[in-house]
Amino acid sequence: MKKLTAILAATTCLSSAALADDDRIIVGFATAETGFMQAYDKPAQDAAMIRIAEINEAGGLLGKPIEVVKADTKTDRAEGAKAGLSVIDQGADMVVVSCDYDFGAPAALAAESNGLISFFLCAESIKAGIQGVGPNSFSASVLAAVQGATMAEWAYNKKEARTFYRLLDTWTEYNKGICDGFDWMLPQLPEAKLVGEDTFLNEDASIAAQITRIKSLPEEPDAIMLCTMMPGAVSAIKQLRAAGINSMILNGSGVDGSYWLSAVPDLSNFYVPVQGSIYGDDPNPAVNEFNAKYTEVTGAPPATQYTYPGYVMIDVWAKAVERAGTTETSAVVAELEKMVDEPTLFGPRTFTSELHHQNRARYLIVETNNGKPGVVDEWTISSPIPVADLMK
Amino acid sequence: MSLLALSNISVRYGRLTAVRGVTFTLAEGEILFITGPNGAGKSSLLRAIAGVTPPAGGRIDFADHDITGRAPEDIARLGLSMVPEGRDVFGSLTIEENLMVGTGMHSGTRGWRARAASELEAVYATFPILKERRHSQAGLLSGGQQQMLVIGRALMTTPRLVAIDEPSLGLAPNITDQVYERLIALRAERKLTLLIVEQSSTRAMMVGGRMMLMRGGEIVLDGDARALGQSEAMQAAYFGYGEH
Amino acid sequence: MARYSILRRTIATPLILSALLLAFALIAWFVGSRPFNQTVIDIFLQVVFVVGLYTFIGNSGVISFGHIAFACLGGYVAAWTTIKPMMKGTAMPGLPDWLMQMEIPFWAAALAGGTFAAFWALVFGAVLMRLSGIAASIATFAMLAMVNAIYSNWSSVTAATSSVVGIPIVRSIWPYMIAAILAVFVAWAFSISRHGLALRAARDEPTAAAASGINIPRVRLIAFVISGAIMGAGGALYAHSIGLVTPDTFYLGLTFTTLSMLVVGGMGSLSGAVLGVLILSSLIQVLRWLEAGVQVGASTFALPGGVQEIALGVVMILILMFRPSGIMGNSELTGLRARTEKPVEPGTD
Amino acid sequence: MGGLMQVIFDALSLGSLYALGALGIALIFGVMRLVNFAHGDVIAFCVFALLWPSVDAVAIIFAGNLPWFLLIPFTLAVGAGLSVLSEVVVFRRFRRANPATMMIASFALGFVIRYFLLMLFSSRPKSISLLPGLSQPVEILGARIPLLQLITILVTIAVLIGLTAFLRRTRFGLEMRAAAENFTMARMLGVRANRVIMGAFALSGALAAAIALILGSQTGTANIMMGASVMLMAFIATVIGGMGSLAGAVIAGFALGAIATVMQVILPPDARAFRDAFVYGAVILVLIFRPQGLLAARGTKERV
Repeated sequence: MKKLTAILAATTCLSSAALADDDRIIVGFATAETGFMQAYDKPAQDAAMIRIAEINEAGGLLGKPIEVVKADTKTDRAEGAKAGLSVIDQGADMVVVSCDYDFGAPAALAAESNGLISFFLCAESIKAGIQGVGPNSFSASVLAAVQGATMAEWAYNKKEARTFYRLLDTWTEYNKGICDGFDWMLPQLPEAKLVGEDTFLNEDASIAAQITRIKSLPEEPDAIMLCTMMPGAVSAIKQLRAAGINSMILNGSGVDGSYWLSAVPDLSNFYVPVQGSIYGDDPNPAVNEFNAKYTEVTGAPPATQYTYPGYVMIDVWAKAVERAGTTETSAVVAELEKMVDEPTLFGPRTFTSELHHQNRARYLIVETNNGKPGVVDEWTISSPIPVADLMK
Repeated sequence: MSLLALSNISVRYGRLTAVRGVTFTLAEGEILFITGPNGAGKSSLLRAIAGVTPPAGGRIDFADHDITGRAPEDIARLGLSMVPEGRDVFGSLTIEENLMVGTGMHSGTRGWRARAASELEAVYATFPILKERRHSQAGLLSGGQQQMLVIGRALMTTPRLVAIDEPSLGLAPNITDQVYERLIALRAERKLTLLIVEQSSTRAMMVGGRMMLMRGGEIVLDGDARALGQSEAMQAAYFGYGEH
Repeated sequence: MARYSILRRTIATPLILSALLLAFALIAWFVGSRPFNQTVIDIFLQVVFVVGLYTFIGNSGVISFGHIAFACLGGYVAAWTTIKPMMKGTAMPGLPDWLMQMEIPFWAAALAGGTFAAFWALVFGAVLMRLSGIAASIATFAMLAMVNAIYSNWSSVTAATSSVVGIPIVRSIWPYMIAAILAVFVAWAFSISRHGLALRAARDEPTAAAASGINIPRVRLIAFVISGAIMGAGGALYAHSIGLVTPDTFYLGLTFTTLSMLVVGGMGSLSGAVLGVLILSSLIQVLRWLEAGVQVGASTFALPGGVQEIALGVVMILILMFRPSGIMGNSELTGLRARTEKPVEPGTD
Repeated sequence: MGGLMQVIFDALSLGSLYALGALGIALIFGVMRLVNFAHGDVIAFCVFALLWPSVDAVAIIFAGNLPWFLLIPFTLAVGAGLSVLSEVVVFRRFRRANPATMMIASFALGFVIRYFLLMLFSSRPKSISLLPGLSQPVEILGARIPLLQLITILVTIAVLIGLTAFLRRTRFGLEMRAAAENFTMARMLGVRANRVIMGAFALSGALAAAIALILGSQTGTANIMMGASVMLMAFIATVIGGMGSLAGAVIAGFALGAIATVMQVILPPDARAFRDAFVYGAVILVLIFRPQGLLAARGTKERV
């Protein structure tokens, strides 16, 4: 027992050293360094680190260097709460939490109750913000619903898709969010028709029964809105194509990346909305430069577009701090809420006192043709999705 | 020259001692009946010999090997075949499959298939009903037929010693006679040693040989079956007279 | 009279266990670090869960994979009754009006959660307790999977798979310690009650117990309901410890953690249940510190990430290898020396 | 007609996976009363054995590029090897332990395997193109089904026939069946316990590898949790089938596959999300009416 208290004392000493230091600004990362979420948190966190390094090189924030403290959530909610408390105890001025809303919320709630700003690395649920955590919480990404709405409107206008099929994986809120956006957009497209819908579960060993339902339609639908995520997405796509269904497949950003394409050889007619392109063909040359820098720092190019929100996050937060002239929570939140179409490397960002998230955003459309993904278009939905519809 | 030798064997289940300090030897070709009332420790003693319940103390030698604490399959492979009480047939296997399980221990030795086949014929000759139903599931047999099966199965392993727990249980008297005839014939043919547990001494007196009486986990009497069976000491010891 | 003597003979066990729990609370209070405080809260909650599980498994001998379902029921009761009505309206619009307006303190939510879980334990148990052995285990698992499937999809009442937030967070260790101690006393009281003794007799000698007139399904049902209530209250408190609930928090992961702690501690022993939690939790914590890095002299020593889980698995296997009946076996801490209830008898069939 | 055939094929192919899984669990349960929770992790391990350890998003294919006639034996050998290793290193020391202890030990072992994979490969699902030739649709009896689905069914039938022949016609099979029914009695007839148990583990591991190949080709993904859901269903199938009864396990596996498929077809869209709740409800009903399982193994004494 003596040993235990000794270790405890040691760790608490370590952390208290960082407390009450006025000559630096501390960003606390309560993210997953191990476990399932690590694969999602790490890239965005690396991107955030790149932005932090850039700011420090340019003389810091408010003339002070940004320092980083970390605590591992171990992809566990209870550990997440501890990690949040841990970085707060280490003096964090802003708390960065896990990419996923469910896993990030415990740490974000800890920040909220301590009156600190929390930023989700890349959560795409409206609850990752005012509606879920509280008035000081933000997300650096775009709502999942915007992705579904973007794909529907784009496919309708640019691909003349008229008949749609909706296939929802009920596993996560993210998946449901994509389909919610799709559901909101579809009635606004005059000739669009929903010819069928079905659900499955990400872990289902086979979606044969769902595929049979699609195949029993009198005519193959023009487009299938596939609201799912990894790892079930690959399985679903592979099975759809193996069954001989050649409709265009519309997706959320969750399936971005070329790392999995080998599983479905020669995949075609496949569309994904992304905030920036990892394929080296982004219309904005600055993005391609960022990709090069990321490769240099981490040893590998970004695997998916979910790397980017980490960069955006530090970018907008640092701007707000500069404008407020302080890291004090209410002042920074007020500055963030003033942002309207604030330009960032990955499209404009808007925060309001009603919504700390993007209910409208510019998306690049990536088409995969014969197994080769590439940017083919760009689309911004015609009107933002009303908050009331997002809260359904 | 003894085939089986037990010295000071005791068997315990938790705090309960079932067998205490049993010592005896059994010569090749001998026939030994162990009798005694329910709960005397007869079955526990057999289980200890067969290696199913390792003894808590003492030593067992069989065919010049120390088999104390050895695995049941090792003991069986030395030639000690055990027929436990309660007809443990493999219900979902056919009768012939049941009989063949035990021949596996000889697989690989020269001519084992032929020997197994002739053993099988011998068992069928003793129990024709088994041959008749050779391809039906053993679980469907009547109690008496199952008893024939387990005895036949034990003989299939060409053992040097067969230990049988209550062979007459559930058998019609004429079948019991056949079983004993076969066992005694085998004893004569290949010097098969027999260790038979029976609750009553009647059969022992008919067959003859050596008899021991167990009570309370100990051997209380040991001698010639016919002589002992008629003695008053036997009656008294069996029912525990004269202790109060 | 006999009852009184049992009480006197065994009261030492819950007292010693409570003292142990108090010691953990005092360490947390003395250290004062908030993350560590949260760790100790976790340990207390785990004690509640494992003791709840023990109340059923330990006394009946039937392995249940389903008890975490009751924690789930309790956790959502906390969400239904303590979140501010306005937030509830958006997250769970399908709640009935009286529930929508309700806003009760956390301890009342824990009681309500326990009651709600007990009610469903009674309903499920009435059907399931007729089963025994592995059929009962699988049936309890099916119950867990059903509850999970329903809570993961009933959007209007449980917000489906989405985290329900806004549950007032209680970060003081004392309520959790009190809950853990209460759970220990309830479990102890049940195990020395008439029903508890009958159930244990049925566990050890089912035929004899049935012959002597013990209605096994009924006493099992009683244990099921009591343990369900403990799990439900624990689930509600769990919700208050991190401020949110989701259905998958209360699924396979927690099921196996609690079962493992119980089996490692000793399935048939209340002391084992508590010690299993304390020992495994401490082990996890130490491994986490090692993983985060420990200053040894001038250099930092750190285990690579992921080693913690592997080491935990290996240690569990080793403990079970050398103590197949768990650390405590069937005995209890009584102050003088471990009291052995009845030795396990392998292979007497 | 085509529609009905399609549903039948869907049910059969899903049922095949469950049946293969249930067989793997029932084989081990039969000889040592162990409910092996590590089975699902053996499945995942077999898929990852085809990859080179790396935490990058892009999978580095290692053995996965072998031609099929080498790939299949390699994977089966990995499964059998890992399974036998787990017997020798871990389960052998639990022979006399009670079933709950063994179960938790198997769970702990699965935990170790899973986190070992996580350490080597990270948690990100990896893509792997296994036997890509199987991803084409074929026309059969008026139904257009993926070739792989057909192969899954055929492979399962072949495995079942092969296993039956092995169990019925070989000495080892005879010993294994005898041991599964009454382990002690079999030993008293000279059946070597360790050999039979290791044989059961090897077979069970090879079955896990077969599932791994099917799942890997079907989903194109290697994921550390990939065996879990099949394992759970297989476990349930084993119990419903009657613990220790191999035939029962297979029948129950197919029955579960059929129930899940039919539920997906007949439930209205709003209720489809609750499919699993209905499936598990059906499981409880079966257990209430047949607590010993559909085909209770004779002589299997309940010891849990």
